[in-house]
Amino acid sequence: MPGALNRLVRMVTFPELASGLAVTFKWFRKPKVTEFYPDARPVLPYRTKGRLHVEIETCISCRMCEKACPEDCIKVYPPPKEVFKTDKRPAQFYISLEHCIHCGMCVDPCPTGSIHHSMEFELATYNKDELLFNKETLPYDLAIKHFRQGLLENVEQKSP
Amino acid sequence: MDWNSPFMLTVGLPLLKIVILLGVVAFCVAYTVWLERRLLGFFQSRVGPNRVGPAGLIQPIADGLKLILKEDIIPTNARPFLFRIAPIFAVVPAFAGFAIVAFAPPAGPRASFLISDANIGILYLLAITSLGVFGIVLGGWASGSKYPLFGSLRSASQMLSYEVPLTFSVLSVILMAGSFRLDDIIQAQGKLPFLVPLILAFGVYVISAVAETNRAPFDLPEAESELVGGFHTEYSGMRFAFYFLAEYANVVLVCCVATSLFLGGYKIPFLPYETLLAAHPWTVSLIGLAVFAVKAVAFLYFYIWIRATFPRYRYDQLLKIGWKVLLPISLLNLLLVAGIKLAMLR
Amino acid sequence: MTIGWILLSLMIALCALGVVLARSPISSAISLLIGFVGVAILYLALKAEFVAAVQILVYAGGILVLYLFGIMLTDNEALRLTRQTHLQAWPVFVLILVLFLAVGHKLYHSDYTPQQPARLLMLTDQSQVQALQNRLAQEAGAAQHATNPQRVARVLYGDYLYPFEAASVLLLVAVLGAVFLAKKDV
Amino acid sequence: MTDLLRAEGTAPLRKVLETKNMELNFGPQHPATHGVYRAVLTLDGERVVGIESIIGYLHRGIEKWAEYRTYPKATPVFDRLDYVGAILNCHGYVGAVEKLMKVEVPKRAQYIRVILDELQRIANHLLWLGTHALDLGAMTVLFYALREREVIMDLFEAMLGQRLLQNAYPIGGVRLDFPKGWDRACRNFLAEFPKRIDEYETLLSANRIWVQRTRGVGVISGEEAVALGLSGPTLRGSGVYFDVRKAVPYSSYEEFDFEVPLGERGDVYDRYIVRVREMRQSVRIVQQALDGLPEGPLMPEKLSKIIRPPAGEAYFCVEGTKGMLGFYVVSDGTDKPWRLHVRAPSFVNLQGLERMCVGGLVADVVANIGSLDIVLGEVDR
Repeated sequence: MPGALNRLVRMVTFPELASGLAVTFKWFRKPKVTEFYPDARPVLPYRTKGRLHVEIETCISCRMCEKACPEDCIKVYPPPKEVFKTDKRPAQFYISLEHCIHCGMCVDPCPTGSIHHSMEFELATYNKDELLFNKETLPYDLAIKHFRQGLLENVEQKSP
Repeated sequence: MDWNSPFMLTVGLPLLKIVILLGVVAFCVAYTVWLERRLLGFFQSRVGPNRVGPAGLIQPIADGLKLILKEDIIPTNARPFLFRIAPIFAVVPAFAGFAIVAFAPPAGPRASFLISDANIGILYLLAITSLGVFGIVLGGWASGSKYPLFGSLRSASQMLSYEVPLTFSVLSVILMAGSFRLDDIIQAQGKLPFLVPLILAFGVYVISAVAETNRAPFDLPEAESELVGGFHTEYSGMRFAFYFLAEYANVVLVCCVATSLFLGGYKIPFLPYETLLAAHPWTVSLIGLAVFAVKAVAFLYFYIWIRATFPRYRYDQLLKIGWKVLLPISLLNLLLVAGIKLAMLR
Repeated sequence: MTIGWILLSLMIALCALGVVLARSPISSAISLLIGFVGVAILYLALKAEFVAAVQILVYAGGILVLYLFGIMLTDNEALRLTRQTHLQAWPVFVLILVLFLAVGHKLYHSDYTPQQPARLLMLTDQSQVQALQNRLAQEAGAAQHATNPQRVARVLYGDYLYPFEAASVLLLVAVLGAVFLAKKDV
Repeated sequence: MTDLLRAEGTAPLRKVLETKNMELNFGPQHPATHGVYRAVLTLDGERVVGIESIIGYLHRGIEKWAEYRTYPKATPVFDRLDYVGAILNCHGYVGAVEKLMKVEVPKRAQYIRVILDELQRIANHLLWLGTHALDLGAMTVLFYALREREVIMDLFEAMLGQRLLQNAYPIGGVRLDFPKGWDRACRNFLAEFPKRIDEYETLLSANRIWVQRTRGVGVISGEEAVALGLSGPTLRGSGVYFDVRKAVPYSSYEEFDFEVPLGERGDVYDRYIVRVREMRQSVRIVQQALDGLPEGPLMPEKLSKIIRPPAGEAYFCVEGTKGMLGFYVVSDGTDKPWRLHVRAPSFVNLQGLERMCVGGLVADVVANIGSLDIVLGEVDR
């Protein structure tokens, strides 16, 4: 009988609905988690796979990245044979960000570490042509590379 | 201009009041939407709309502008005439209901804060709001599509079911106050808001009002996860905005009515309004208006809080609650109140 | 006022015709709705606010929605194709005309006093009207401040308590019958 | 009506007044079908009398696509099967190739895989919980769940560089070790998360509306569930003790102490509560894996750069987020799979939908689809 009475009291007084309301009210008072993205820049971890950067100066035209790419978005043109003996830098290097899936599989096999992801993530353009990068237009920032390679493993992440 | 001329008294002044009230209500409705979105955001650990204007305050205007500029689509299968006029059926009763709400104590014989001091006030309100269902039913049917049809069928049965307990809970208030006039009801709560003696009726009123205005957890007619948009699935642009306006006007109306019926309206308990009113009519009037607004917003906050917390009932469960739980409770409550009233009369 | 009354009556009559003559059942229903609202306005004009509100609340807000409910669930194409006028129409028309004339005659010859329209509308018997008027004269002082709903209540729960209760029992029976019919397995 | 009556002649009145069933097109653009799933419902009023699933709107030919790619190149595409449980898909495929090549994954890599797998499971269940609750009208839970999922996404981004489609594991092991500070961030999350689950349970499990909406809805018995080939929480909700992690332990799962939550009645509520409890168990597993993380290499030492498994076939299944996620790979000795087939749990679980929905109401269809936790990327492949 006390059980039934208890059930009746619970049925009439809505304790579980009240505790639900308490939960929502708790978060009503707490600070919000929304990030104000365009105003406040996100702090990205160093391993973020953003836009691909290629250091043309150190590239040796081995085409490992081209072979590893599952989406075939990289195309490397080695220089002519006679030039290649002295200067291994590619004659032309294309990356189509239209197809790139940011999987990072081109970064692993690169023997010189010339290709790597940057932390740039705002890749939207008004024109599809702008997504095809060649040797001249490929963005490259040596500072980022050094930053990433030198500091990658011993900088503490922001704690989520 | 002669404010005492017969023309001004019978036509001019009421017309002016109506225009002002419509403007104020439309403004309140727009900002109810804003308030709801902001508060929902806060409840959900996010911030809500905050990009347009400071704290997103211009958001309702931006939304309204967008809706006005949108293309007005009439589906092929729709019945064009009904499809066009159905939103009007929804909006008119929602706004007409405000005619009898007393927002503040009158500052003077011709400066009352209500449009019509009808002696059937609350009955008029019930009658008018019961017409709101037509906009939904006709709109859903005229869309010529299955989801809106389902939405309007659900809505019709829901509104019919919940009108009964709602009316009964309001009746108990009428019994307590002994009048249909909203102002009399507010006067009767000078010492104690009806919330205290009529807590049962208040509970029934809150639940059925939430159901009557199709809001969560009873928002089945427009349950977006089942019926996409319910009765207004096929509507776009201005006609959709009309439905939107009607829904939120109903919400505001319910808040105002709850404030008047249960929370004491513009009264603060034990504050002798009458004597103060004679001394400083406008000050007291405006204070009364502020008190009313605070109470209404508090009720609105609760409304939104409920929406932020609870899941949605299923259609059949909803009807079951309406008929099998709320109706007996409200009847019982009515009997109780009638008995107490009778005992007091003896 | 008279012009307004004529316009209103015309509107109600037109709506009533629309209810019977419209091809689509939805049009009928909407005519009915407008007719109901018109009648309610008529009541308001006769200072019977309570009846007006109840007219809207019960007929327009409740019963008509149920009609719509039924109409929406039926196959409208099939309804549109079926013949909706019958041979019975003419005798019925004659019958209605006779009834209309009779009622009109009665109304025309009764001495209608506009002071107490709400109560008199419910009465047809001349002696009753007389009795009521006599009593009203006695109660005039008390009733001066009574509102319309209170007066209706006094009639309904005073003079006509037993018919009223009988009607409610009848309604209860009807409700039970409807439930019995609607339930599939009793 | 009279013509109708006349035309029927002597037919009984009931025949004339017969009601018609209504066909309702549910999806593919419907907010509650979780993607481009389409169901044609046959309705008697609001009661469902028939349901026909129509799938294929998201068919991308992933299996065939993989057959045209070398083994490593095919890895990222399986992230796109079940895009909310990408790491587990990756694990399934990579595991199948490893089994084919008979490669032993280093212990530390196995543990790291377990940690990431279970975090992914939590992330998936959170998204499922949020959307399922949203389907049933509790919108706030969605935002709370996404808030917690965001933390896991940040953990993934710090570890793998991507949030949703991480391309987590290369064949053989894992690419990189945890970055500095990851361990602590993860532990912070694990300490906080059970309290958040309690909040969800306060909002849902205890709530009478939620219970009324889900109890006794979409009931499927254990026998039927097994007969239909259901798996994962959908099966366990019916009280059948089957979990690939326990039945065929892979990636060192036998070394962790965890329970397999079971339902009793096989209704929507049980499937819900099983998933919620599974999140708690996943927290336990991750905690144990973090505590007992062995030292050692991340990739096997002798793994040729060009992956060319011997001719043969292998079937490897993991306990995916939706159920038993199996990869069947046939190799002809070249560097591309000759045939690849995915046993997609979402697809198989969808078979149970008809059994659950018929006899219920339209609103229950939504609850049932939600309780199955289907992802159309995996159903259509």
